Amino acid sequence: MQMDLWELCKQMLRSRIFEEAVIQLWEDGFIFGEMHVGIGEEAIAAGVVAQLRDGDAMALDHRPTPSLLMRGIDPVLLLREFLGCPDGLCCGIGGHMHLFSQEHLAASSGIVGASGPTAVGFALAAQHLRPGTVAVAFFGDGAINQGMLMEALNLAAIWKLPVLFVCKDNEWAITTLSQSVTAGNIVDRVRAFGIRVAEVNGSDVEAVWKAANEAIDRARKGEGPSFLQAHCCRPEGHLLGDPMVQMAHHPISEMKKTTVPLLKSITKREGGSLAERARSMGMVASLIGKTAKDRFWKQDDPLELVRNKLKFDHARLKLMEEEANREIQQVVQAALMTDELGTGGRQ
Amino acid sequence: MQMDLWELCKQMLRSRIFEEAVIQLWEDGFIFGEMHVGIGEEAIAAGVVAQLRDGDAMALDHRPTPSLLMRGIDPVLLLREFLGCPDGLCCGIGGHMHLFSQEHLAASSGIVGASGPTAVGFALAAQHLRPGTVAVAFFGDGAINQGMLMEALNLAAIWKLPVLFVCKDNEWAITTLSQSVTAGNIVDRVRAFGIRVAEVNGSDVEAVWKAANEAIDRARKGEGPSFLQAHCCRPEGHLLGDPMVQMAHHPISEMKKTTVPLLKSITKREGGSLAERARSMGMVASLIGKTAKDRFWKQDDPLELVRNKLKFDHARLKLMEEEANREIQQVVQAALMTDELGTGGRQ
Amino acid sequence: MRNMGFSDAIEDALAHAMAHDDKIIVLGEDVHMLRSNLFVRFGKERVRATPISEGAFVGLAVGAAMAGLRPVVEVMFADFLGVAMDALLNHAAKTNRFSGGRWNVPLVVRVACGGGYGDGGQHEQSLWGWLAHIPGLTVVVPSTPADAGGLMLSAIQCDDPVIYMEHKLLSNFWFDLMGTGRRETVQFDVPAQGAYGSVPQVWHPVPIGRAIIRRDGEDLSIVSVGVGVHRAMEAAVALEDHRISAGVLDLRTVSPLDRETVCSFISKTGRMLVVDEDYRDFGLSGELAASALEAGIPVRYGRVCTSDTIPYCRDLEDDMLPSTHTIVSTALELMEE
Amino acid sequence: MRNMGFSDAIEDALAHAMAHDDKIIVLGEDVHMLRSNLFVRFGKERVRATPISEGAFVGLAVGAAMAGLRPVVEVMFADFLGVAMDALLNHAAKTNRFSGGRWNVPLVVRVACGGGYGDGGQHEQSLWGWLAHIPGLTVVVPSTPADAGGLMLSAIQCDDPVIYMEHKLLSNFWFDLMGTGRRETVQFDVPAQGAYGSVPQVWHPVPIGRAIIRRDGEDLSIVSVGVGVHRAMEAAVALEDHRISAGVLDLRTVSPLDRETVCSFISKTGRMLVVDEDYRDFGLSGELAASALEAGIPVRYGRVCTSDTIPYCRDLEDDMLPSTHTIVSTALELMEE
Ligand SMILES: Cc1ncc(C[n+]2csc(CCOP(=O)(O)OP(=O)(O)O)c2C)c(N)n1
Ligand SMILES: Cc1ncc(C[n+]2csc(CCOP(=O)(O)OP(=O)(O)O)c2C)c(N)n1
Ligand SMILES: [Mg+2]
Ligand SMILES: [Mg+2]
Repeated sequence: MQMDLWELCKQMLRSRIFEEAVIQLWEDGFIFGEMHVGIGEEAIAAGVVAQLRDGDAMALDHRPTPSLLMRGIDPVLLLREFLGCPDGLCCGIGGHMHLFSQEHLAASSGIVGASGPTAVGFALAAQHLRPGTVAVAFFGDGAINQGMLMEALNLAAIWKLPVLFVCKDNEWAITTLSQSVTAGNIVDRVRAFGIRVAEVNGSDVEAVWKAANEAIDRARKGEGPSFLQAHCCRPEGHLLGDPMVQMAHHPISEMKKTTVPLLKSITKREGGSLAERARSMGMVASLIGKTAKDRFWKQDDPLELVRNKLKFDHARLKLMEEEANREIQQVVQAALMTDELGTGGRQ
Repeated sequence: MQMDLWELCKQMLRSRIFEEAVIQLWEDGFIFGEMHVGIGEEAIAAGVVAQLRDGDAMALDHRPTPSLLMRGIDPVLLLREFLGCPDGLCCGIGGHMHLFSQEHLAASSGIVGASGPTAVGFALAAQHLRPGTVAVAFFGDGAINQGMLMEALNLAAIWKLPVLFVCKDNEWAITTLSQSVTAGNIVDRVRAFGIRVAEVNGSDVEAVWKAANEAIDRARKGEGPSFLQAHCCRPEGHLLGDPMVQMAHHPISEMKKTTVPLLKSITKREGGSLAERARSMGMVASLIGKTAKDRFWKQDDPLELVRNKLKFDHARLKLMEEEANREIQQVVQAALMTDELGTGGRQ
Repeated sequence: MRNMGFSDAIEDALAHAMAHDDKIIVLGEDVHMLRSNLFVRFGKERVRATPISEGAFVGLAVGAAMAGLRPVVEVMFADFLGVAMDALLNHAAKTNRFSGGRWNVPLVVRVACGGGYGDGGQHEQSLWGWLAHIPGLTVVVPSTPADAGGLMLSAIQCDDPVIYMEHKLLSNFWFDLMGTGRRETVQFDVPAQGAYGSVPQVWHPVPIGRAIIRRDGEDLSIVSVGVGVHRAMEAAVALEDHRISAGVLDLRTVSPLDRETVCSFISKTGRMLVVDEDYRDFGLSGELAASALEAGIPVRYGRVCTSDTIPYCRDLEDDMLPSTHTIVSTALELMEE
Repeated sequence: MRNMGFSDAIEDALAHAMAHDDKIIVLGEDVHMLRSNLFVRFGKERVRATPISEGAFVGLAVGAAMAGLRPVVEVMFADFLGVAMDALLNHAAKTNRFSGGRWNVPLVVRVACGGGYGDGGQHEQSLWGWLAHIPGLTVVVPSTPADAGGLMLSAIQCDDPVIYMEHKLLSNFWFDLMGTGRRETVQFDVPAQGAYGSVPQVWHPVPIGRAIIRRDGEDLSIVSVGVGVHRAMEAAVALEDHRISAGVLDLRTVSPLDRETVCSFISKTGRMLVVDEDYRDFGLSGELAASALEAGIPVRYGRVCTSDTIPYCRDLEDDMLPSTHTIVSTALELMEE
C-alpha cells in the first residue's frame, strides 16, 4: 500500500472542521453529556484508519469521533446522533461516547481500558472467520494502568492475535499527569509482554502511517500484535468546558474561582503544617501552570504539520480546505435541518 | 538479623506434618470444600515469614496454611477452623480458604490475585501508621495475569510502598502450564514496573531467607517494593483429590476414566479432522504426562534440602522432628477431642 | 429417552451445537482439561484455555460475539464474576441498546454456582437475582439434566448475552472435583432428581423465559429455581403429612421472569413461598413479591433465602441455605396466618 | 444554620472529620484537583491521586481499612464500580463475616450516580439496589445538603463498608463539570431543594438506616430515594389538584432498609408507589414490595423506575427516568384501582 498524504490531510481536515462544528453546537447547547473531542489526535486516527479494509475492526474509547469519521461513517448520521435524534447512528440511544456501527465493525466505550478486551475479541473473531483482517484498539495514556488492558495485552501476545494497540499519549488523564501514576514507562511495560512497540510523533501523520502500516501488515500475515505509542497534544483538554482549559485561556478570572477557596483551605485550623500546605498549594498551581502550557499548540498541531508538507501545492491545499469546509457545513445543515430535531429543538 | 536455619527447619517441619495431618483428616471426611495444601512451598513461607515482626502484615492466597502456622497462629485454632468448629480461628465461618487474624494482620482470599491489592493496602497503612513495618503478598504463578495484581504492582511502585510480592511459582495453575498463557516472563514483566526482582530456588530456604531479608530490609527503610520469584514443586497438585495427581499415582486405573470418553470424542462424526483430533489427544496426554512428572519430588523437596544442610547434627535434627511430630499430634488430638465437633461429628 | 448426569447433558448438548456451527467456541481457564472431550473433538482453537484474566477474557468474548463468533465463555464460579463485572454490566448488556438495537452480542457466560458442600462464602454464591438486575442480561438456571441440555442449546441460539448457571450440587462434574474430591467419606445432600435423569434422544431448545410447574398444589405455591426446586419438592412431600397441598414452580429462567405463569400459579392458592438460594434482599424474592402486587394478587408471602454470607461450617451453612426443613416450617407459618 | 450546595456540604463534613482524625484519607483519580481544597489543607499523603486502576485501588482501600486507616475511596461514577466489583463483593463485604465478626472494614466508597443530563447509559446508572443485594454492604443515598453532610459523617464513623452515593443532579460540583460544562445554553431539571439548602452549624451524623417522612399524605404513600424524592414531592403537589393527598418517604439509606418506617408509612394509606431511579427489576422496588407482603400489609402497589439502559437522547432519557409526570399518572392509576 502507498501512502497518500493528500488523502490523509483531507481526512484530518474533515475531522478537525467537523469537531470544531461540534464544539460550536455544544456551546450552543445542542449536545449533552461529557463531550470529548479528538482535536490534536487527527494524525493518529488518520494514519491508522487509512490502513483498514473491509472486515477490519476498531475498538474505540471515549474520544471516538475522528476515527469513525475517517472510517467512512456518514457524518450526518454521526452528528444526528450527537444531537440525540432518533435517526442518528445509534437512534439517539448511544450518544457520542457510545457509538456503534456493525457495518464498520466499530464500537466505542466510555469505560477506560475497555477497548483492549473488545479489540482482542474482534481479533480472535478475525483469526477464526476472516483471516487476513485485523483489529485496532485506540485508548489514551491513562488506560495503561487499567488491569483489563494489561490482561488484553497478554491475551493478544499468547494467541498472536492480529491486533494493533494504539496509545494516544497526550501525557494527561483528566487532571493527572500520567507519568506521575505510571511506574516505569509504557513502552517498556508493553515490551515485557513480548509485543513489538513503535514509538512515534503522533502529530506527524507520515510517521504514524508508516508505523501503523508495518504493524498492520505483520498482523495480517499472522505475525501477531503490535503497539503504537503515539505522542500528541490536545489543546481542548479533557472534555468541552474543561476547567483546566478555561484557566489556561482566561487565567485571571478563572484562577480566582479556584484560588479563593484554596486560600481559605490554607487558613483553616486543623490540617497539615503551613509549610506543607504551601507545598500542596504550589503543586496545584504548578499543575495548572503545566496544563496551561500543554493546552496550547507548540509545534505540534498535526494539521499544521501536514499542511507544511503539502504547501508546495498551495492551490490544491486551498481547494481541499474549501471542500472540507463545504462538506462539513452541509453536514451540519443537513443534521440540523430535519423536522425531528428531538433534543436540540427543545432548548 | 541472623538466619537461624534450625528454626527455619523447625517451622517447615511443623507445617509439613500439620498439612499431612490435614490430608488425613480430609480423606477421613472431616474437612470440606476445596482444600489446597502448601506442601512444597514450606521453604518460601519459612524464609519470608521469618522476617516479619509485630505490626507487619500478610495477604495470602488460597494456600495460606504454612504461612499462618509459621507466623505464630495457634495450630489448634487453625485446625478447629478447618473442621468447621465455632471455636475455630474464624468461628467456623471463614474456613480454610478464608482465614483471618487481625492480631497478626493476616488475611487470605480465594480470589486469585486479590492478595496484591490487599497487601498494597496493608502497606499504605503501614506507611501512614507504622513506619518501618511492611506487608507481604503471597500468590501463585497463575495470578500474574490477573489485572488487579498488575495494577497493584504499579501502585506499589509509584508510591514506594513497603511491600514484598512473593510469587510461589510451581509452573502450574490447576491444569494449565502458566508459561503457555503468560506472554514474556514474569520477571521481566515485573521489572518493567521498576520493581526490584529476586529470583530464587524456592525449595532452598536459605536462598529464600536471604532474598527476603534484603527485600524486606529495603522496604523497612522506605526504599520501596520488591518481588520475589520463588520456584517450587507441589506434589499434591492443585487441591486434595486432584485428578491429575491421581493419574500420576495410579496411571492405569485413572487414565482409563479419562481416556475412554476421550476416545469416544475422537470418533464422533462432526468436529476436527482425524489428524487434528489425534493432535489434541496428544496434547492432553502430554499434559497429563508432564503433570505426572511434575507431581513427584525431583531434588526439590524443601524439607529434604534443609535436612541435608543440618544433617551434620543428626541427633538434634532427629529430636526436632520428634518434637514437631509430637506437637502436631497433640494439636490434632486437642482439635478433635472437644465435645463440640460440629461438622466432623456429623459424618 | 436417555439417562444422563447434569453436566454430561450440558456437554452433550454443547457438543451437538458445536458440531453443527463452527462459530461456537469455548473459552475459559483450564477448558482443555475441564472440557477435554470437547477439546479433543474440536481442537485447541475452538476450545481455548485462557490465563486467569476474567476481566479481559469475558470482554474478549463480548468482542468476539460482536464480530461473528458465538462464544461460550466459562468463568469457573459465579463468585469470580466480580472480576469480570464491567464486561457484563457495561458491555455485554448494553451493546444492543447503545447500537439502537442493531448490534447483538450472542454470548453465553457459563458459570458454576451455589453451595451446600462446604466451600465457603467466596465460592458458593448464587447471584442470579443480582445479575438479573442488569437490563440486557438473560439469566437461566436449570434444575434437571433435560433442562440443562435444552437451556444450553437455547442459550447458544440466543442472539443476546445469556448467563448460564450450573449448580454445583447438580453438576456431577464440579461436584466430584470440588465437593467430594472423589472421597467416599463425605456426603452431601445432592438432589438425585436433579443430578441424573432422562434427557431427550435428540436435543431441543428449552424456551428461555418459561417456567414450569413441577407439582400442583391447592394450598400453597412454592416458587423456586435451581437446587431450591428439589428442596421445595421434598418439602411439599413432607407437607402432605400436615395435610397441606403445596405446588412447586420451577422458574428455570430468572430473567426475563415468566411473570404470567408465576401469577397464575400463585393466584390459585393465594399463598406464595419463595425459595431462593441467592441472597434474600434486593433480589429474586423481592421481584416475585413485586410481580404479585403489580398484578394485584393479594398473596400471603414468605421467603426462604440466603440472608448473609455463606459460612464454611457445614452446620451453619445448612442453616444459612434454604433447606427442606426451613421450607416446611415457613410454609406452616404461612398457612397459619 | 448555614446554606450550602450539596457537594460543598459533603466536602465540609469530610474536612471536618479529617481535621479530627488523621486516619481518614481520601483516595481516587484526580482527587488532587477534584478535591483541591482538601488536598491543599491535608496534603498529598492524605489526599492521594490514583492511576485509573479501580480494581486495585478499591482493593487497596479495603486492605488499608483493615490495617487501621479509614479510607474514603472515590470511584468517580457508580458505573465504574463494575471494574472494582470484586473488591466490594468478595472482600469489603465479606471480611467481617469471614473473620467471625472480629475484623472490620471501616471504608467509605464514594461514587457519583444518577442521570438526567444526557451522559448516556454507561455514565448515569444508579445501581443502589444492585449494591444493596450484597450482604455486608451499607448503601446510603442522600437527597439534601444537610443529609449529604450528615450521612458522610456517619459513613466515615461506621466500622463497616459504606457505599456513599452522590447524585450528579444534586452535586453542584459534578453537575457543573459534567452536566452544563458551565454553559448557560443548557438547562436540566435540577431539584433546587436538593442542590442547595440549609445545613447545621455544626455537623452531626445522620443515622444510617433511618428513613424520613418528607411529606405526610392520607391517600397514597410514595417511597423514594435520591433525586426521586424531589420528583415525588413535585408530583405530590401536582396530585393536590386531583384531590389526592400523597405522602413522600425519603429512605436515605437503601441498605439496611428502614422496613419499620416503610411499613408504618404505607399502612396509613394502603397504597405504595415506589419511585426508584435504579433499574426496576430485581432491586429496591421489589424489596419494598417484599417488605410490605412480609409484614402482611395488603397494599396496592405501583412503581416508577428505570426499566432499561438509559438513552443518551434527552427526550428518551426523560421518558426512561422517573419523572414527575409519570409519577402523577401512575399515582392516578393506583388511586383508581
Ligand atoms: C473505568 C473508568 N474509570 C474512570 C473513568 C473516568 N475517565 C474518563 S476519561 C478518563 C481519563 C482517561 O485518560 P486517557 O486514557 O489518557 O485518555 P484521554 O482522555 O487523555 O484521551 C477518566 C479517568 C472512566 N470513564 N472509566
Ligand atoms: C479470580 C479467580 N479466578 C479463578 C479462580 C479459580 N482458581 C483457584 S486457584 C486457581 C489457579 C491458581 O494458580 P496459581 O496462582 O499458580 O496458584 P497455585 O494454585 O498453583 O498455588 C484458579 C484458576 C479463582 N479462585 N479466582
Ligand atoms: Mg491522555
Ligand atoms: Mg501455581
